[in-house]
Amino acid sequence: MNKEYAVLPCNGLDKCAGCVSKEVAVILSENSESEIICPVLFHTSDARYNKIAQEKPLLVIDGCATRCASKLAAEKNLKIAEKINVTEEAKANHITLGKGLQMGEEEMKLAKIIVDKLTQVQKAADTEDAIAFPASLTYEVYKKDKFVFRLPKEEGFYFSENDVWAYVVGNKARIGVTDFVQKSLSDIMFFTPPAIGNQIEQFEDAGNIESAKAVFEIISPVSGTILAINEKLMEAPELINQNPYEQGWIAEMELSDFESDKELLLTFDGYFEVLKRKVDEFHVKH
Amino acid sequence: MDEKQVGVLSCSGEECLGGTIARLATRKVMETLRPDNVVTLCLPLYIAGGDEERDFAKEYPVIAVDACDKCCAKRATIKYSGAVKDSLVLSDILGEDVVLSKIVSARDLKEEHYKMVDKAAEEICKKVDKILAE
Amino acid sequence: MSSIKVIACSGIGKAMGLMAREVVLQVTDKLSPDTTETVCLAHVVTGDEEAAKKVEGCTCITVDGCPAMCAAKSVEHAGGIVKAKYRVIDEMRNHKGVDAGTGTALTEDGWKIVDELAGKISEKAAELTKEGQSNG
Amino acid sequence: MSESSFMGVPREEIDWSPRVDFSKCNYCMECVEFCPHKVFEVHEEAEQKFVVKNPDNCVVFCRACGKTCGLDAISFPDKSETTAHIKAIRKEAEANE
Repeated sequence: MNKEYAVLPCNGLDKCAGCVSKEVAVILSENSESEIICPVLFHTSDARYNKIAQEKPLLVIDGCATRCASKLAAEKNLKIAEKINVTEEAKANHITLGKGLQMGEEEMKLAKIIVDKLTQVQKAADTEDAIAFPASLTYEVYKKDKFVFRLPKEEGFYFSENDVWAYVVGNKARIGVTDFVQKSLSDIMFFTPPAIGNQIEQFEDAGNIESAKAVFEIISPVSGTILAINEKLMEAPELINQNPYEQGWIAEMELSDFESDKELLLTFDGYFEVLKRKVDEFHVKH
Repeated sequence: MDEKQVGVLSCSGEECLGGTIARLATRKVMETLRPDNVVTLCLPLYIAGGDEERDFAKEYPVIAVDACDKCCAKRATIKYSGAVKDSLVLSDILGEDVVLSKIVSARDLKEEHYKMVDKAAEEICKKVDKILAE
Repeated sequence: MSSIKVIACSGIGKAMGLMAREVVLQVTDKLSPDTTETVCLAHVVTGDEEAAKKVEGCTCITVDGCPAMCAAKSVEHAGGIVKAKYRVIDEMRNHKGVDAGTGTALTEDGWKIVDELAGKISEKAAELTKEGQSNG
Repeated sequence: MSESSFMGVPREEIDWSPRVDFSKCNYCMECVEFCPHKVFEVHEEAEQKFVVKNPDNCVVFCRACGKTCGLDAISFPDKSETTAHIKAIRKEAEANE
């Protein structure tokens, strides 16, 4: 059974990516019980679509980084269940979008890939807990005033200087941010997950998190395919503040070249020094 | 070497003006008057079980700032971390009638109230400096 | 029926603590002064038996700034019947990118969010008052 | 901050910072407002209203400011090349020890 959505595409008319967003919306509405919300009409009269938006999970399709559809949803106080960005998908699937505005072969191919991915999201998400993660962790702490920064000492943890950890078991890994990130951001309010099934290289981004202070791009410490994301963060991103190593993890991945990735990663001893230096510097500045 | 740290725990009471003044004075000390030496502790977090606040109060000297003679901040500190280094009760310096006034919202504060904040902040600073000089 | 207790965390470290405080003051002083009142959270928790009686067995609404939920936890611990829990951070999520101010002073946008949440809580208080009357 | 380094390599030896194509830029300033690391500097009066002032403040591998740009005027160096470059410098330093 296909998933049903209330689909809000950006429908950008002057960019190819915007036209793809429309195509995806149309295919979804034809192949499933999904219903389209027209962004233009929605903008001027929301009463017409409020019912659809409440009954079905909202899927937002943005064409480019301006993210007009996401912004419109936020403006109208709608809860976004699923989000997709056509330009990012094109990049991830190595498809170059045309300069023209008509749907060509490549554009249709991309639209189909996105539709397939959206209808399969549910299945992939069920493979949560793909790796055996320790039931409890032991921490070393570094204190600064009243603030306590933790770092897990368990073997298998690797850290990048971008303050992201990976816990590696065999050819799989779980990734997340360190205490330095969650403490410097303060209360995290939004989590934009990486797309399941995406292949990412080492140091490519794997989603982002946002507080009232700043947006933090999660730079993946390892290369591989996203197997699962921590669904709980969609509703409760504060879990990252509570413990970014345990219930606040970000995603799980199948590794593609960890032997090579490892060269640019630190183990506990190396990163603990980095953490201390960053905390001291941050403290001086704030 | 780190600067010496002093914790300030303010009452923030919701029923009277004193709570608002205690809170604003404490923030003024932390933000502008003694930013390098003062850490504010969050009383609600402290009483609801916040480990960071409680552990800090055990390791560092704490000044309790209360609006009225109920002394909630002081009593909480003694209960959960053992002792207070010093304490200040605003009714002693501003007068009972003043602190028990029903003007509480920051929306309703007038210049006279901000003068009281300045005075309270000065008193807190005196206590901070005394501890730092030890 | 006695009035509903609306209780804020008043956390001092963040804008959201100040917002929670101002939300409660707006509800109890301006929007619903006849059906609601506030009490000092710290006094209820650290005070003597008499202080605890202010909330024990009473209908309460808590307003917290952040997910630590200090007011809700403490009021429940003190025996208050918490009928509704609000978090300022949830309102902030509906206003992405807005700068609400600091724990010292709020911005105009911060005050707008305060008024919005205060409106919601005032409605909730009216609802709870009605329930209380029809039940008892 | 001359002493700053990334993965043991002096920061100034790593060429990583945003490249702005000002022919596409409409000076919406979203990237400037977004970056908390003071990479950009505003020149209110000038024709080109901002510059990449502190390229070495840029967090290596962070491309977040580029995502705020609806006109795709911001690009970054090739990530794999940067990674290879860092690895090469580290190898060289090891060999010299």
